[in-house]
Amino acid sequence: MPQTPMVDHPDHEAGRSPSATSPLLSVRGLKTYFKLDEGIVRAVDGVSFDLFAGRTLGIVGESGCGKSISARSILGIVDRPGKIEGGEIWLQQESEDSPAIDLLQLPHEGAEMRAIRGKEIALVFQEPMASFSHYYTIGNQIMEAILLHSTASDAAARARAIELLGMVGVPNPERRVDEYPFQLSGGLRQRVMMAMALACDPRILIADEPTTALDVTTQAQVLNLLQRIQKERGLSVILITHDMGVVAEMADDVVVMYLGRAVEKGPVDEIFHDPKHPYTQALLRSIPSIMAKPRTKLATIEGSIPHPFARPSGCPFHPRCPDAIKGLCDVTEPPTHALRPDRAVSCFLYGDAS
Amino acid sequence: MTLLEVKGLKKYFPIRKGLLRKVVGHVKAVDDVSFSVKRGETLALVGESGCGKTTVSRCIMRALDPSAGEVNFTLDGRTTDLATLDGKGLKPFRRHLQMVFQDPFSSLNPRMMVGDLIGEPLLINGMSDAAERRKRVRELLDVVQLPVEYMNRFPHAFSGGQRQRIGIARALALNPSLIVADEPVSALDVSVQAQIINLLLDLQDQLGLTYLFVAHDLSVVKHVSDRVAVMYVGQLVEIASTEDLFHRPKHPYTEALLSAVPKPDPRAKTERIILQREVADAANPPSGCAFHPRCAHATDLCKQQRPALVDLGQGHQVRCHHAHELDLKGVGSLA
Amino acid sequence: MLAYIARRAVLAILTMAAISVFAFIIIQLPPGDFVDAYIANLSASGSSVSMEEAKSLRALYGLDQPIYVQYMKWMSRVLVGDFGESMEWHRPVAEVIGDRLWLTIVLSLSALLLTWGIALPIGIYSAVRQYSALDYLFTSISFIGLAVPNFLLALVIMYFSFVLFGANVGGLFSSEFDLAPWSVAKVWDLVKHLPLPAVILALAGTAQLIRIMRANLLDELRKPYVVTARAKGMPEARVIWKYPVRAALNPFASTIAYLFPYLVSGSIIISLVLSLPTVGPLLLKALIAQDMFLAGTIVLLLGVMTVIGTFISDLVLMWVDPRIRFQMD
Amino acid sequence: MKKSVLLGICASLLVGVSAFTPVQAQQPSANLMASGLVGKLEGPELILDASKWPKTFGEAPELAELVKAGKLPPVKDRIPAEPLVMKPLSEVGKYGGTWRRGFLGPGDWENGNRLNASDKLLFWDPTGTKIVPSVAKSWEQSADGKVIRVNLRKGMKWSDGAPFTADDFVFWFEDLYSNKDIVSAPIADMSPGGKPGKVVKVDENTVEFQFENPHFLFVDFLAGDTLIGGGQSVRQSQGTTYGAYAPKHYLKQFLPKYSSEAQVNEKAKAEGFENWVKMLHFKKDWSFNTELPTLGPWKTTRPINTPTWVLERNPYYWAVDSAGNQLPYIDKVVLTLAEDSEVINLRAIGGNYDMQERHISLSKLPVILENQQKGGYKVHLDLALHGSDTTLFINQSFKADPEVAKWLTNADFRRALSMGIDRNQLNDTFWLGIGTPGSVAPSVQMPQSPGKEYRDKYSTLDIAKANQLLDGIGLTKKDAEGYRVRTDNGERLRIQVQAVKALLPWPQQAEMIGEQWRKIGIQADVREMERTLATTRTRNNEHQIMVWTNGGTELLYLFPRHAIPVDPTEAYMAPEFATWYASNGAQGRAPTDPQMLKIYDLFKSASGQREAGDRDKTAQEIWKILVDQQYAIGTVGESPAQFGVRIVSTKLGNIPARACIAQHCRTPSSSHAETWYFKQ
Repeated sequence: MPQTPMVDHPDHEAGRSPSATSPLLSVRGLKTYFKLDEGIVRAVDGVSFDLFAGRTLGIVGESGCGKSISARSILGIVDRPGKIEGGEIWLQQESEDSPAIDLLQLPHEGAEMRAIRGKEIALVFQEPMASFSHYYTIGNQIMEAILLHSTASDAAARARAIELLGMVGVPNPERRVDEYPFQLSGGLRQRVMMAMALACDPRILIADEPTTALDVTTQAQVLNLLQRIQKERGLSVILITHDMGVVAEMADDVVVMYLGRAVEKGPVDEIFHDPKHPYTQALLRSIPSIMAKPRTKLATIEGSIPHPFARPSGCPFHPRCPDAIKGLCDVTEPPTHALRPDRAVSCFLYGDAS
Repeated sequence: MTLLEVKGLKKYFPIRKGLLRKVVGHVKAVDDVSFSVKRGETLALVGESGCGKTTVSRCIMRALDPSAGEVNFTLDGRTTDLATLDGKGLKPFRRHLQMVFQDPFSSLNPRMMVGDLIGEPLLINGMSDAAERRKRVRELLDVVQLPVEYMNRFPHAFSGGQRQRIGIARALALNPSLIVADEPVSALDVSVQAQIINLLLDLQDQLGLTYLFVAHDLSVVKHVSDRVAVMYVGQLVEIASTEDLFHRPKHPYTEALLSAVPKPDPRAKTERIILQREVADAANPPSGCAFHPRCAHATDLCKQQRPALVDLGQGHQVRCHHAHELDLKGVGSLA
Repeated sequence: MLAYIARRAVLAILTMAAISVFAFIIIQLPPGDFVDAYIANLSASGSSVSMEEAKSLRALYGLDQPIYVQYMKWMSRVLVGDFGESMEWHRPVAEVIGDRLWLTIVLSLSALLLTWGIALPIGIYSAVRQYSALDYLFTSISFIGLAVPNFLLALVIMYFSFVLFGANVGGLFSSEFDLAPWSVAKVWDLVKHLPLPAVILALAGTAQLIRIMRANLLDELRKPYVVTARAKGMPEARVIWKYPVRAALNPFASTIAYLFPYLVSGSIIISLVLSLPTVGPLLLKALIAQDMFLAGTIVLLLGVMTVIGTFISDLVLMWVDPRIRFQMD
Repeated sequence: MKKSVLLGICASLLVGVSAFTPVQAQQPSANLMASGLVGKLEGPELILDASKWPKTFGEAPELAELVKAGKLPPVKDRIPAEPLVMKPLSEVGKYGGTWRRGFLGPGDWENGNRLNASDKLLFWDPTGTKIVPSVAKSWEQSADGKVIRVNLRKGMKWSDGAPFTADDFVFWFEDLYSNKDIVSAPIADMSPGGKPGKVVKVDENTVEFQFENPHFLFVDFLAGDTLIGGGQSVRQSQGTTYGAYAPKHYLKQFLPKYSSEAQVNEKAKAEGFENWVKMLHFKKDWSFNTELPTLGPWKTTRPINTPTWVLERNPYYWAVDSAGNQLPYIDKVVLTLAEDSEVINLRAIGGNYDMQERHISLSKLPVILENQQKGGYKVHLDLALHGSDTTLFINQSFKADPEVAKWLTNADFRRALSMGIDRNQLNDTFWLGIGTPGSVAPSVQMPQSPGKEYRDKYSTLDIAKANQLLDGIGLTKKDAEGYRVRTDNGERLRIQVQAVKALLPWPQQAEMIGEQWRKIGIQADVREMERTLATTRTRNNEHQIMVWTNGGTELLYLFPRHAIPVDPTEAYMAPEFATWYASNGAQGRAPTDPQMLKIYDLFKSASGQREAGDRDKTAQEIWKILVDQQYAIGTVGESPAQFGVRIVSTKLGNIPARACIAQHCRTPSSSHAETWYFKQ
């Protein structure tokens, strides 16, 4: 099993005083490949990161970088023909004394894994419209998770569903519980989605582009809600987004991904104010800013994201990288270089190679 | 010099009910919208989904027939109300009004090569000489910074950014005066989005284009537009120069909108204004100011009386009873 | 909702009225009339009708009257539930069709149930286990099923059952029960004869249905709500059955409109080949013989069944799809 | 899917492609002729000498039981004092059994009618050449030909036991035939020279048909399948009211004359009929009304408009075998509905029928033969007596295209077309080599045959001669592809051939003929049509050439319509002339062609010729003109294509080796199915 060198042991001293010394969830060298007729797509190719209790880990990157697949890999719900080909996903047990378990060692469809899904780790993701079935009331779909993971009666589950809806700020939860998803606005749907994810009081919430389809004012509401709930329940959150603004506002730690690889990670402030990887630097420069002077041009990154089948050799970013070293970057994949225990970058410009 | 003037534009969609499908009401998708666009400038039309901004652009393009109002288009010194023209009367104006879509390829024939796609509007408008057409297509590809070899490729071979460039080339083929760009970069990745924004800015400088830029992303709008019009539930609530609107908003909705945009800087700890409740229903808008149920500053007056669009000077118009009294926060400037 | 149903009902009635006119016009369209067809039939089979006979036959059947008079006469009877008399069968049309109608329905229904019973599980399996060996097998079988016209299949099966077993496949009854009044033994005889035609009828539909179900389900399986359901920790089987299968079945509600006329007509070609006493061949013969009232009534019946089917399919859709239920008005 | 396509596939599937390829087809032809499939024309012999009649009578066991139970009079009281006595073909048979047969539904009523055709006054012997008594004991014709006396059998009874007498004839004539509500116009059969005849009762058992003009053909008419002579089963069913007698004791209750119009109409309403006329049409139809008294060997007990048409023995049937056993031997005939004739073929091959000749397709012969053993049947090929199964009727009254009309009415043009046909190729391909190539003239076995040379005249392949004729009439110019061109505009001369897929695959045959005509530079455009459309077109005089059979023409006077244009219902040779002839010149158009006029004259004169021999000579004259003029081009005939492939269960006895296949023989009735029996 390939090991990534980034953080060799989960116990470390964090920069921004993590609430716990050992990570709640530790992903190591995760590889998820899609074997298609056209070739193998290495959607996630050796990604490692840690999620600490009560904190928010932001995973950012453009389309096709593998951030969503990483999230699904954690839950073990990657669609065919995708398959986790390697890595470890260590989940700290509820009781501190019990050893952490490697989720990838559990049978995918086994009861243990299913008990973790929804109960321990919940998922909220984009397209709140499509993320619900139209054929069942939202109450039904929330209660389902409750009934699945507890011995609650139908009535109790329903009461819990109403309570959850109230908690996420859905007005008239007693009435709404019997409505269908299409009867709700986008913002409400995302709240309901949140209620559903929180139904079993999970420790970890994976929010996959939770606000992408929403308008800004609604996005603001939902992000606020997410922050509130996290605070109230001490949730750990993995926030997956392409929106650097959202990451800046929400995340404590950030992983930047590009074509299936984590190119840089570190505390949010450092990522934004001291980016190391040329991709992170360029990405930040190219973001249009509401604070910009009107009609100012943006810095750009040359070229476009390669097609997943035409993944460049060496460092996948090298064709677009202004600092690419000929004969090195286009040949060899750069190793992950740990600058500090909580700060790493995959680039030949740093570490031994430089 | 005004190129486009929209006056009192309305678009109502009937709501039918019952056995005989009687019209029992209207969705006022666009309700009395007026603005003008000067030649060579960019006016951004912003607002959240369902606010009517796309309906406005469709009415201008006459993909929809306005229920009322004028769409005055000035060409060679002569002003014509497009809203009154029929299909035949519109035809000479079509080439002067072009559209750039979110994804131009979803509406284009995947079996046509790029050269033919770009050349199609030329052919339709009478450029029958194939060699001449190819020459023009080359020029256009050059303008949008695409290699000329791409002419002989099929659309599916292109990335999102390249497709958008092809869409822009197609729109430019007939030297239009006005380009209505409907969310032209919202489907693109950040790194590519910047390229297209820059391209649009460059083209405007080079070709003297006029843009009506329909978008929801205020950051993008800040980069491209000269003036910004904000819509809420079918109405214009504020229109001003970009600088004024972003830094000195006069409408509480604009203020909320600006504050809600996440800033890509973990140190910029601005206070978000969280609007309560939902966007009003255009089929059943609230009395008075449509925004009042969500407005922190709303008074009884706001509930009863619909505010008019008033000019605060320098073309800064706002639809708020309390525009003069309120001290609203805009976004800070980058240092 | 009531207004919606009422509106649909009124539309349905108007459509039926229009169908009655069209049905009558359609059967009048071919050149000649019943007597012409009758004479042609006889002269080809070595008998003759003289001019005098032809003339009196026309008068007897009222074929010498203008079309609109014939239509009005027919409609005035149809409205009181009398569909006229079949010229060829010399029996009330209702009776002639009635004889065959329920057999047709029994046959079509068993074929349908068989189709669904075979196709849906296979379609679901194929979609869930896409690109598995069995999926490939089912896919190739269903492509063959789609490509081979089912009447040909019927012929081949008939031929082989004759060559191999000397069995005669046609018909729905053994000859000793053809004449017999209804009895348990006769029903049992029917039950014994039913499977083969039902299977043949079902096969082509099965192939198609497998493809549709597979495609529908594949679409649904990719939808985010499936991921949501999985993320809740539901067992895979329950995820599939509760969510995507439910959604993939939904489009079938709209096929009810097409099934209804099929239920009463059966498959004409298969029925001909297998000599099944269903309504389909009756229509064909009535059209060839230009047996006006019989053909008209069957065409009308098919039209009405389509209208009713559409109406019911709307109601079913309304029932199964909450979106439609809530967006009707 | 078009039905024809389906049938085509079905046929080729069953028969294998071999049946259609000439090379292999030739082989069976020789074998078949030698294999004894075509036998000798034979059948039961009528014993007319009363002294040889049996004195005691037997009856079916089931009837004997009824007699015992007192429900039926004894057999001697049921049989007339002067029965029809038949010596069965091989042996005296045994009673019992059900004859299984297939039919196609109520449109296929002739299927049953033909089993019951002995209810005609006179009939033909099994060879189809000699008139013999049937319902009538005997007949006499006056020297002037104006009176025909028919003697009935003393003590003969209807199927319900009521006496059958001269009153039933008068009733038919006065109350049915002469009633304008029922029969709108008098028929030619009863009106020689346009003057209506009448029916007169001489005594209980004697009837006279009296005419103002000589009507020497009337006896032939009574024996033929004509409106007057056809018999009750066929002529009083399906809405028509002909024949010569009707059961007065039963039918009078439905006529206004015997009560009142109001009363019968009320009765009609009560039974669900619109009016009394419609009720009567139903009540007198033996195939629908099981109560109707009839004279045939079997009577309907389950009507034709149900999935099984069932006929059961007539307990009062008036014929006995030479041992005195009342006929028929077979208890029951069950006709089972098949949705399609293909199914009938399949079932026959499967041995599901005891005797089936109707709807059996010649093209399936190889499969039929192959399965003889398995199906437990024997195959007989009965050759027809008419000249041409596939006949090209050339419309002599065509006028829509004057140029085409000019050629269609040119005798040399027609002769050339005829000589341009390779009949052997057609025979090998479509008749499996079993038919006989030739002209339209009937088989030389028939008394009206003009002789063998007229079977061949202008009717054998002679490309050189044909081209010579065409050149001779001025069709000398040809286009680039070698087709002759029109003389008016120089474009290719195109002759439309209209063909219907009915008795034989006529469209395919026409295509082959069209191919053959290439060699003589004639372009034929074959138009395959739906049957009704084709007949409508011919009635409107729109066709140029129509392909149809000339079946029925073996006795010209009885069924002339397929030989000469006299009946507008089927006048492919000249619709306008037929209308003219049938309306006595009131409508239509008179021919100017002297040969055609001569045919009409000859045809009309026959009725006035006393001697049958003279009438036959007249017919021969007509045939000679027809062959010489080639108004209709014959191809292949004297074949088993229609009703001639007979599949008979090996269990049946007294089966003739060959049966008469002809219109007047009412196939298979002249073979007297009532003498057939189940051996086990």
